[in-house]
Amino acid sequence: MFLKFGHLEFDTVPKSKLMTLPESIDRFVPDGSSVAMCLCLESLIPFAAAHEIIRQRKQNLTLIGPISDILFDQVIGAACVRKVRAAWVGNVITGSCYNFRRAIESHSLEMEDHSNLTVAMALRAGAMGVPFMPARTALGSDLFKTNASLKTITCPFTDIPLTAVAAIKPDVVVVHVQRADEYGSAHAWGNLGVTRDACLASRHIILTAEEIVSPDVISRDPNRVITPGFRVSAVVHYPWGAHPSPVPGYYNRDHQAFIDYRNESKTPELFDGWQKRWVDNIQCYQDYLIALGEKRISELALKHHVMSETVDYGY
Amino acid sequence: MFLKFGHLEFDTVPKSKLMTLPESIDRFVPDGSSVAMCLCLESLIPFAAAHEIIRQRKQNLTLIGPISDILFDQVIGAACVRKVRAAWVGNVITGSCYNFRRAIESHSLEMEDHSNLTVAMALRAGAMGVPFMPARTALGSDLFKTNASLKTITCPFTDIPLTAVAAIKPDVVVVHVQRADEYGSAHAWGNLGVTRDACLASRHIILTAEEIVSPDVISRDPNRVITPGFRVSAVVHYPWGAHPSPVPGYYNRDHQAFIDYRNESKTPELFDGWQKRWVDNIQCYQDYLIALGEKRISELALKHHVMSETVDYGY
Amino acid sequence: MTKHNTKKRDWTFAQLMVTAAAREIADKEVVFVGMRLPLLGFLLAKSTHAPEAVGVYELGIVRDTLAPEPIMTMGDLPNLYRAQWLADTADAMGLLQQGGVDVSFIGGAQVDRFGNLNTSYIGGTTNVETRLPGSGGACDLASLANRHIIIMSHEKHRFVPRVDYITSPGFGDGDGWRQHVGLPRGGPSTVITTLGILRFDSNTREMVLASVHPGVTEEMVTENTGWPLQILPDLTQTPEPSEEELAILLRFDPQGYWTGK
Amino acid sequence: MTKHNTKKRDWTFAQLMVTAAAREIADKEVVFVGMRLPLLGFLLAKSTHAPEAVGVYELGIVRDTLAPEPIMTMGDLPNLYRAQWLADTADAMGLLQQGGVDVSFIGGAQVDRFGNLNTSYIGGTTNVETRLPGSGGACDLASLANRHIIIMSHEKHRFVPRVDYITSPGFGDGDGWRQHVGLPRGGPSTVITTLGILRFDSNTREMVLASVHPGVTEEMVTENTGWPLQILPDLTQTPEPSEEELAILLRFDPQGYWTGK
Repeated sequence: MFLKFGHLEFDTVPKSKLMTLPESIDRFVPDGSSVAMCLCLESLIPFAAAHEIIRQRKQNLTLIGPISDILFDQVIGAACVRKVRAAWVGNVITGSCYNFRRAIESHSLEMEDHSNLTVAMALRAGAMGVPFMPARTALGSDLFKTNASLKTITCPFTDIPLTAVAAIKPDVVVVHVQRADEYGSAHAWGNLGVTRDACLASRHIILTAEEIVSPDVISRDPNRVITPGFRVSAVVHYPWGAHPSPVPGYYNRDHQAFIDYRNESKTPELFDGWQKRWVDNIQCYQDYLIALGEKRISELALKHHVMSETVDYGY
Repeated sequence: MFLKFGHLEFDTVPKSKLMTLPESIDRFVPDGSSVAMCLCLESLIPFAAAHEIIRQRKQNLTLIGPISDILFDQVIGAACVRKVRAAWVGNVITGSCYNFRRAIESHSLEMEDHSNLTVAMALRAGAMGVPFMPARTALGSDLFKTNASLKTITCPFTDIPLTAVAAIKPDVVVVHVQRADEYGSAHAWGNLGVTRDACLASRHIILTAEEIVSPDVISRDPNRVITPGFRVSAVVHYPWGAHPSPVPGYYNRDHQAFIDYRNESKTPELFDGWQKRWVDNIQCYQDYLIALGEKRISELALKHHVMSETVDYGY
Repeated sequence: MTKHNTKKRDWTFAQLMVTAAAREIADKEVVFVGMRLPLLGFLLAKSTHAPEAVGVYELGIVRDTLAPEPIMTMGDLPNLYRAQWLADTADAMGLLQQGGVDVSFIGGAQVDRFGNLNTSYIGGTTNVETRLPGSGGACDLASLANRHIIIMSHEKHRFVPRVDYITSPGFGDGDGWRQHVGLPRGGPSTVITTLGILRFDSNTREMVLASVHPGVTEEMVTENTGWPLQILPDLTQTPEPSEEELAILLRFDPQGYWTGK
Repeated sequence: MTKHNTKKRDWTFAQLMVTAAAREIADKEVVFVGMRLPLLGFLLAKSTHAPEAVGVYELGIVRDTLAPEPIMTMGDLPNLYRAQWLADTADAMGLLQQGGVDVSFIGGAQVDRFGNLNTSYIGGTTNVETRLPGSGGACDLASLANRHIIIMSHEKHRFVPRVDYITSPGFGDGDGWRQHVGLPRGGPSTVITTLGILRFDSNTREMVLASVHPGVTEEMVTENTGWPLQILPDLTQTPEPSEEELAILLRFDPQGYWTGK
């Protein structure tokens, strides 16, 4: 990459961060890590990366996120998880998730109960570099009983009671985006949830991307960039890496897969079968696409396109 | 506007918020208001709106912003201001501003001394609906002596000392954007400073826009929208409304105007002449463009265009 | 779902509940939209008497038009199409925390006489009988909206004198509790169940039966409630969904996934 | 500017100061870039020994390439061109507050022996002699960067035993003060003036003269300093800007607005 300034040219070759999914998880998600995922809530959920975490049989992870749809349940079912810090763990369109239920009811999983707002504020506190953030939610609730990251305080200006939410600073955040360059700059669009805060709050950032594009495409629209590229640790090319959750601009939500998962995770034995079929038998995105099948892929593809108007960053 | 859903059509006609600049200032900036402006720091500064505030001879305003470049100095010089809550009041490329100096040195202006970060966090606290936000800046500084919105507190989790920054909730925020529709939805791009937080924190929002566009242009890219349109009170079409500050996509910074202003505001008499020429003699943007002159306008126009890549919000 | 002693009817109780939810929304209100039946209620209200209602979703979505296709979750792509604003959860929920949300909807697994909701731990936290998914945004909606509406199945083990765990605060132990704990505003205004509609006494803050659904008797409600339920003197019958409402609902839930039999 | 007893030279003291500032930046460092001379110093460093330095600007800009044209302010449009990130001030400054910024630069109107800076009130707050513009981001940079560098004119009325008002905290009243007041890290590492370069004693945290600019004597510095200035035993002479550095600087400041005579 050349930096041009008038007649001067400086040859700086930034290091590519492009790597395989197994390499990214191996390097940046050691056993015992705290991992933030599922940060857009119902869309752009990094299922492919979570499945790689399962394949590598990571141990003693702490999972962080607002709601996780079925992703946390899968990682819990594979016995990778020691603790969950979340507002909701379930299947958005069917209700409870069974691995999570079994783990909590058998006391084999530690739970820190948040609300969506307290997760958002905890990550925002981490992003902003402050140890806590005051909130007006949850007062009088029992979240305080099962979440040591919440305390009541008194406002120094107004004397009203407030909830103090301790900062969360994950070891690593895993984010699925629409397009990234190999140096870690990426565009994401749609409902972003707590993604931007979580990226700023985390020590490492792993991006999985539908497409790897030229740095030119990204840098022509820096307002769309999800987080500063210099803070990103790994970029992985992984089309359909958020299936069955939806990816704006790429594919719709696969509702049937969520319904199927409910049935296929009702018992530990059923879940083992699900894991073998959808996780352990998959080595790369090509395998996954074959398992999905062409018919399903074409059914989920966008039928209507709505293109944004361009903007000018000229001078 | 028709909302289409399958075969059903619902005829809802949202109310247009388009109005003239004088009407918007008359209705939403009564005497005594607290007004946030200059929220992108050095760009997109709403000079036209500030000049209308001067023409209407508003009284006892409180001005809020991080740095204001020369805008606050102009409104102070016109005797509209009782108090300033800001981190920096000056002329970015020449240094001190004279009306501000004179007002403070003669004790005719109340000052609340912030840093850029405390202004940003105060507005973010307002945006998030909490009475304060903790920060790690300014400890040991004398900002605490001249800013009652700052207090030291102890972190309830870590016991470390922190700066508590009280929320700022302006009565009205004035924002210049690139394009808006008549219902209050608008696109802004470039360095956004504290604009988004300030919009969410304020009771009323006045938008001045380089262009008024069809709602279709805005709604095809909802991630680019600066703040939810339903919270906007007024939309004003005012091309070149941020001159001499730069507007990404529209015009460059007019450095000479800032240098000229330094010279033309050195004494109250000189400032009177400046105000007569550039504010009181101007009734509309057409007047202003004539005063600027074609040569200057073409010099400031963009010479290089850099267009963003489109994204798809389809389904 | 509770078994009903029903005569022949051309609507489901889920449809009736959605219709009742829609009627709780006034035009131009800002509605914090949850999942499932509440989402349908919002869409129905916007399609009928509240076309200018604005929806805020915790995913970071604000929209004031209908999605162009039926959606199953808030994050379905049609729900992003021509949204008024796509942003961060902390900012969208900032609108809620500020007091900018008029009304929100919450589902519940267990509720008590003061409208406190449990969607976390049945049996309590030490002897967990059933772990439920948790708060999600429910605790925030119950804490911070100007009023919130509860939608749930009316069964005796769900309508208990005191919830095992307060996930989403109602009126705590009665009048004055919310102020005492520091909640800035709000509280439950309505409980829409499979059997009837309940509101809260403005003095005691206790739940009171306000209407029963067609085919449901007062006794069916009291038998399915775990405490001696107060009943409004002018108890009414919940209006049935109109044909127009049912037609509109069918467009939002064409497979009957949420509102079918 | 202080009058210098100079021999003929082909550079200005402003150019020398910018060159010295650039040399304080190591490659790959994250630099919080201020206005004027510091901005030029960052651009010069990126063009020479620190091509992978990353710039963070309080306007909400992160960039790791040079702007394609000379800029007078951080908000000039060429500074947005192909930025790595454009975002909110609170987020960009969040990087700073987290401890993610290695080095920042601050200008000052008045400094004291412990590196505290005043850019607000000369004469104090009750009897204001001169009101200066204020902190801007300076207080934050001085509070939160891992180290910060002060650039200012060396005059006796500016180098005072104790500043009239601490806008941007240095080492307060000496060693341990920053920890005591709760500042998380940092402190001034270097003061680059029109006469020389000063650093801070690691025990006392007092300013110490480390080098004098070509043509400047030790006495000229002590005479222009308002307290008995400590001097390093191995006092050196500040290196002159090289021809390459001057050529590069000319591209960034072609009119000599900031670095001309």
